[in-house]
Amino acid sequence: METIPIPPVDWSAITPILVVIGWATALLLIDVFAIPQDRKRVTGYLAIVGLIVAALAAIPLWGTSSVTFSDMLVLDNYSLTLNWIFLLVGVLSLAMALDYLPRQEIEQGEFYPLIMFAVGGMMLLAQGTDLIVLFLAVELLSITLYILAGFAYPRLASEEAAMKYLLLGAFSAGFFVYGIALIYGATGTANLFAIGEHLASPAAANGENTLLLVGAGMVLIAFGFKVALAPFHMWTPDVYEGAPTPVTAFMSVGVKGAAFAAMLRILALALPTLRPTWVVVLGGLAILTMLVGNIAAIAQTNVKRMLAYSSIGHAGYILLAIMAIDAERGVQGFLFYMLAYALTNLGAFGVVIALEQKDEAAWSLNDFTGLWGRQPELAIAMAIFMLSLAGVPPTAGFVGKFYVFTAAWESGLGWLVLVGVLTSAVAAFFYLRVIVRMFMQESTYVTEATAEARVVGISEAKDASPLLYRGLASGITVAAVGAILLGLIPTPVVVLVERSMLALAP
Amino acid sequence: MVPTSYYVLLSAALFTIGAMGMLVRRNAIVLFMSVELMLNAANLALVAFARQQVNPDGQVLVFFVITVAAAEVAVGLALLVAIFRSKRTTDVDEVSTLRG
Amino acid sequence: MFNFIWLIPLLPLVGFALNVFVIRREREAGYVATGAVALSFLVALATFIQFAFSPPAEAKPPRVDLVLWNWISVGEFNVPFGLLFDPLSGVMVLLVTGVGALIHLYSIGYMHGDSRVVRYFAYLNLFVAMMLFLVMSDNMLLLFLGWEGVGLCSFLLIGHWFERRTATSAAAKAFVVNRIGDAAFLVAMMAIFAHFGTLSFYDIELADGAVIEGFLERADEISGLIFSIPGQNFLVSTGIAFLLLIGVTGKSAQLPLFVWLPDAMAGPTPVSALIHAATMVTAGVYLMARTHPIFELSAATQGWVTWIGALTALIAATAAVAQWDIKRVLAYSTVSQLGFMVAAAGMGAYVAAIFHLLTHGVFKALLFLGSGSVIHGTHDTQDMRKMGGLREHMPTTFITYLVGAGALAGIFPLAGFWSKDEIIAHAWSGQNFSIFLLLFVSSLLTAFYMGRQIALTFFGQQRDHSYHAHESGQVMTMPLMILAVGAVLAGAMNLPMLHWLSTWLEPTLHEHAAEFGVTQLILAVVTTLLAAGSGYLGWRYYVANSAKIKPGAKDPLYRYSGDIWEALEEAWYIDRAYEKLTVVPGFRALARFMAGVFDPQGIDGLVRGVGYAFSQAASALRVFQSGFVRTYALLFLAGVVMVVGYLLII
Amino acid sequence: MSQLGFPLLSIIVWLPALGALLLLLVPRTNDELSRRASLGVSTLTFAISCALPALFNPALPEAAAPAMQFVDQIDWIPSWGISYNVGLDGVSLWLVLLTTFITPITVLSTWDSVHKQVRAFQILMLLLETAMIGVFVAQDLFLFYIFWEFTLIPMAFMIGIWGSENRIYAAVKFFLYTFAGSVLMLVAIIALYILHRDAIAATTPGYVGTFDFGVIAEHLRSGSFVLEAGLAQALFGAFFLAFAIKTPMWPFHTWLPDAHVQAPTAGSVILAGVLLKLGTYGMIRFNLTLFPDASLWAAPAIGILAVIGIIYGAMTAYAQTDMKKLVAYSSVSHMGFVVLGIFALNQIGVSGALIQMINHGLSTGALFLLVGVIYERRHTREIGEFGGLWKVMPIYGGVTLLVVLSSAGLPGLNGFIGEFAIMQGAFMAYETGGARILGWPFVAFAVLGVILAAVYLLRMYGGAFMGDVGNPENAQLSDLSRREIVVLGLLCVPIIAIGLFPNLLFAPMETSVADVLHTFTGVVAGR
Repeated sequence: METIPIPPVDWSAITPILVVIGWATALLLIDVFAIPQDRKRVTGYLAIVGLIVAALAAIPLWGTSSVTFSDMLVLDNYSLTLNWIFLLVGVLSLAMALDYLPRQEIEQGEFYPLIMFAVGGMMLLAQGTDLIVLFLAVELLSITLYILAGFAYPRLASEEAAMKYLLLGAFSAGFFVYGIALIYGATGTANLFAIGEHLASPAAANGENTLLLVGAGMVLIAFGFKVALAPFHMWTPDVYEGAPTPVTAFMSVGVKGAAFAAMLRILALALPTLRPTWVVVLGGLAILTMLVGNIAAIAQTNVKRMLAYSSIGHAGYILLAIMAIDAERGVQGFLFYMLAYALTNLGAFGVVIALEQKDEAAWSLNDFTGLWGRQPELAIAMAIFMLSLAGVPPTAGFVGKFYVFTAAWESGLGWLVLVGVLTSAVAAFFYLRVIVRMFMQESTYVTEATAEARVVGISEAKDASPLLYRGLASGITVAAVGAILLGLIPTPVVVLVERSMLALAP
Repeated sequence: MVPTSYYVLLSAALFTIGAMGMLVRRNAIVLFMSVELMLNAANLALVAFARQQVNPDGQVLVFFVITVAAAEVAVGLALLVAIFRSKRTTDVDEVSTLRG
Repeated sequence: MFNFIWLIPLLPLVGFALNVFVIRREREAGYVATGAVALSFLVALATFIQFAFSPPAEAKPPRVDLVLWNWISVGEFNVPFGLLFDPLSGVMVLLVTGVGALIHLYSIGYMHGDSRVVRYFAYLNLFVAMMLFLVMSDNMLLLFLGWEGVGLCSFLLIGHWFERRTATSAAAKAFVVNRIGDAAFLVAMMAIFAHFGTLSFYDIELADGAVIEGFLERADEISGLIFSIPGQNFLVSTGIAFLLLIGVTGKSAQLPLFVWLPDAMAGPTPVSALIHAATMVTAGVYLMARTHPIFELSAATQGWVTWIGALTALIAATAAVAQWDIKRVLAYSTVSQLGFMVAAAGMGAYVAAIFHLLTHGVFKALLFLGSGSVIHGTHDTQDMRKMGGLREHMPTTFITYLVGAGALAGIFPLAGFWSKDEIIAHAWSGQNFSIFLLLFVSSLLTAFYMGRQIALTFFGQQRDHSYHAHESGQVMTMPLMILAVGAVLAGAMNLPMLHWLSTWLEPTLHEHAAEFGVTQLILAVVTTLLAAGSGYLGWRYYVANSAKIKPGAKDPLYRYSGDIWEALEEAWYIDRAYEKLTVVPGFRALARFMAGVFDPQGIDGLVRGVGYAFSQAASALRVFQSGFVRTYALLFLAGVVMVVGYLLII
Repeated sequence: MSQLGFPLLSIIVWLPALGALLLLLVPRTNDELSRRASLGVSTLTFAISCALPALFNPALPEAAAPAMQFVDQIDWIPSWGISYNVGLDGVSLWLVLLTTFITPITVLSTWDSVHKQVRAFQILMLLLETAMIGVFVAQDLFLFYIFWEFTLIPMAFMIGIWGSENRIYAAVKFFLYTFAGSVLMLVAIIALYILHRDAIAATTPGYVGTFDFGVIAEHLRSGSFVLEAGLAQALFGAFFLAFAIKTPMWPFHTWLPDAHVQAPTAGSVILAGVLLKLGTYGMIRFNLTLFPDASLWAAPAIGILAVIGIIYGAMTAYAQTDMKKLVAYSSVSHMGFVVLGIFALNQIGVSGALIQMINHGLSTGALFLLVGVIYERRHTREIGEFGGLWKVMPIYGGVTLLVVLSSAGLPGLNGFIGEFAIMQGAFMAYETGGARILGWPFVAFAVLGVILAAVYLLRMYGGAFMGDVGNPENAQLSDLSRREIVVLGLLCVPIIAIGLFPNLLFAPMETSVADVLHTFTGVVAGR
């Protein structure tokens, strides 16, 4: 009898993904059937537990390396480190959402499993080595995020954000698929390893590669859209502003990280021989991104929106690391920066969440005025995040930038480094402005409110002192402490990322 | 015999039409259709290439794309309904409070 | 005694410290201050006597050099904090401490009842200490410390009554004008170090046996060296000497920097006597004498020195003629006499310069103290038009003043006669007739204005009766009398034929005593006769016109001279020229422009412009963020076109 | 560990930071306690740091590389060659002492000048002290940069929170200007690291590189690491820009008047007293040591900027009516002297610059304290508002006079020593061949600064302290309190002592300065 050989499948390689996805699926059902409407927090806790379990499950895999599912998935230290980062992002986002959703009265049990699905998609992006898998992972991530972005129904801004994200996301998906098609047409495969081999062969070196180039360009554009590279960034400010803040926080670091992770793998595995070509393209985009992100943020008075632009700027810096993959420190720099950026940015959004009241978007700079007087801990944490984002020592952000710039310089991207440092000097302005508001200005309306509160006999005015729930507080604390520690004692993480090598061959 | 390049050119044309649709139309439904057109253009190219390469990968991908497109539209329509409830419009230009 | 010369400057310094930190009562302050300086004088005298009778043999030229500690030593730059006692220093030290002690004593009476006497005496002590550093330094740098230190004390003492705006601005003016000279001095020092590798005057042996070479003995190493300012070459020695000269014009109130000295009369009169007549202002002359080997290398500078001195002598003398303020007459007279000394130094007659410095120190101190006594006795009247007939009320002051005036006018046999005559004789034998003429005329004018002053102050009738004139107390008249004796006898130290001073200074100044022949004798007789005549003329004219002089009136001579007289009153408008013309207003306007416009708008404008440009760019970027999906898609597509286009092109 | 067997230097660096942590235990509202605790910590730091000159060995044999003492080195990020590496030589010795000396004085002044959020202020002050000392002792470029940048944060907060009306503008400007200047230095550090690593790795495979600039300098001198001239000049420029802005040199000075005028007294004191020296210290430590050829190349141009700064600062100071602004601009002038001395590139010039840094710290710090004294009493700093203060407040007038004279460079006081040595150095800055580096024309212009210093300082002193007490509001002002006398008296002691015994300071720095100039000896005629 003729047998169809099933390609060898190494399930262990995707244990963490399996845990996350499986747990999420189960949790969806449990949430619907077992958890009462007023106790949806429990779902959240369970989701956090799931993510932690997945993180623990990944530990034994450290150091192993395997390529499985017909070379479509890979497990290497690189993807493991990324998985941990994504899981950390998921946990922190969930912790923040646990406070946010009930306060905004938009708590639905599905929220938590959806985040888990998104995390699953992110992890898959980190592990995929086939364009098909990457496409699926991107869509898994995106579609959940479309839903999450519009989760604050009936708040119209949220729906608008979701709609914009969806339309433009689908638009970019079109380019993604078309790019895959062209690559497939040129090489006959969508597998990254195979594409790399194809390009490395002497035939390809001499031949006409236009089809492949255009296809690769489109794929990169699609990822550029996800990570918000200018000029594909236009959705970012609107969506970040409209989406529920924990979702924004999650998107700003998770999606970016995952898409960059995949981009790096594509460049490293499939396109290393074309580096001279894509360095020009990506270099141009990087310069544009750093300029647009950091300059546009200057004009923002809405902190959430400012953070959106800032995340565009940071995409530019991360891109430097991605482009520096021929240097040893490129991958490391990317991983380190991602972790530093994730902690910092999540923390910053955490503070925004803490200030946000029901139906009251406390995103204006004015809402931060005099925060030090009202909530000193929150203000100090925010100051740490802002300084870290600006890249001022001794914070994680500084070491991250240092890492990335060193890597970029090593791989000969000196001019980009110059643009990088200069724009980060520009960026310092708007980060500093938040600090100025918090520490150096007395808030007028708060004093009025407090006075009023005193008259009425309320101990604390509502604006003056928003409640800090345990989840949010711990999330912010973890982020702040992490941002400082990573700046002062980066060594353990440096060692970790130094060992997070990419598997370059099946 | 029709050369593969014809299919690819056709798909490119379809893709461009879809992309242009994104630029000029405002009705959300039409926008969804434009996106669908782009995706299907890609599908066409994929199928054509698969045929040329004698390799099923492309065709497999097409199935995934179709599925994903369906899922996207499903979410999209749900969103549209939500928006329509409050704004009574499907014109995306009307939904542009977020800007600057 | 040689090992104790550090006591000489230290004693006044201790007096200063005591007055600043410990003493709070007026009486103690005066005694402590006077005692400190008197003690210092005694130590100096003892040292001087020992030096005279058993000079240290080993050193050539004979000197005592005491290195107190290693002051600055950086790389090859080595300057000790060292004191020097040699013939030149010796006479200067005696003058400073001797006259200084008398003036301190006088001040006890003069400043009685002032609200800040303690501070006054502290400054006076500090001044003496600084002056002693100046004349006792064994190197340029320490000399400069004294040089600036006396400038500071001058500032403090001129501004002693700082409640008066005139005093404050006079003090600041004195300091700043001096600073200009000092800056040149600084550069000169640097040049000296750069070319000689040392700032010490003579070789100094340090405790560890190392020797710091002096530059004076090997000054001719730089002869012939040139430096160039684009288009012109100069001798290095000319450069250094010229810079030193600028320093001298500042400190010794010569053209063009003399303007501060008349204003400095805003300070208490004893201060004028000590600082602005007897000691500080003569520092420039001392400096030139000390560094004469440098000056001698540069004939050009010597010429400048002579001319500056002679012109200053004349201009100041003419100005002195037209003053009403009793102290201003003396101030201009001081400037004029300093001109004599400087001119002498320019002609190479260093002994004559120092001789005149010493005698002038005595009799001008006497005159100032006398005028102080007058001011004191007339209850702070300074305008001579309000005086008159004071000889009856203040006989001691009158007599001593007369002696001083005679000495200044150069009447035989008073001190001024000998010293001034020596300078004029030098000018005569120097074959430079114009210089001789300038100095000669100045000397006649000197006699004239002193005659005028005596007439206005002491003769005729008292013209203003708002005060009751009285003689000053003993503590004030005593110094007057001592100084008067000095003014009579001081000329003896360098009598023609004997040449004690010349001989004494010969090792330091390398100058042999001048011949004294028939020509000189005739010149001396002619000079003193003409001076006496001129003085008599001045006295006679103003006594005769005494009735016409009233407070606020014009001078009787005004009728004949008109505008010129006004020019004389204003010292030929030189001071006003600084105020009104280019330098000062231009500087102010430029500074205002820089601080008010250029800095905030220009430089900082650029800085803020960068920020502005970024915020404009940010606003521009907002336009693209229209909120419409199709705009976003369009930009997206534009990006695609660019990327794909690039990929297609390559 | 250092030659002592225990980490003396590290203790001095981190003690204030530890104190800042301890201050968190003090109740937020207990102002008195937090002031005292802060004073205690900073005084203790000063006391310990006094051991440094005592144990310092001034005559270490001239080695190929800068010979550091009290070195503490621990691996930090080994795979990068980054280590926590602190050490001290004659160049940094007195600057560290200046820092530890000025800080307690500043803390002492907060009793009079800081009235809100006292605890936070003290915490920032102590953190700032750690950062400043860190800059002076860091031997690792990475560590140096961290300390360097960190100084910005506490200072910006001090200006922004405790400053006067326009404080936010000033704080932001201060932060952004200096931050923007520093980022290029970061690039230069990275570039230097990679260039050096690649050069050494060519002969030693597997070399991870190092951020220890002592090692880099050593390799540069031994020739195993050669920088191409154009590259060296670019790197030199990147470092120099950062330092020039910090110093601040003309025309990068405009943040300074704003920062000073707005900052609280204590902030101004620490800013003028220590923070400005970071820039000039960096020039000596990095520009001269690492890029000798480029230094030689750039010296005349920098000399011109310095001289412009001297005159410009002085003239602008002259036209100010606000005393604090006047003093701020005088800093521009004085720091111009320091830079001039550094780029004389000879022993006397650089030593003079170093001592002038100390002098400026003491004198200008004292001047700001003095202005603060009167500001606390009258809440104005306009010269025109005052007059006759010397009569009303004799002690205050006397102390001010002393400090003013020190700032004006009166011989016998500290300011003169530095200015003279600097100008003497500039005068003699010639190459052996006779080619001029700076020379007398620079001195001819710089000396105008000496004249102008007297002009503008006396204008201030004459205007505010002399004259009659016209304004009745001034008639009843109380003279210095006992605490103020202590604060100012402490500053006056070194002002006089350095003027008379500058060799106490010169002697320990001799070998180290010679070492910095190691490459120039032979190039530059010392005569």
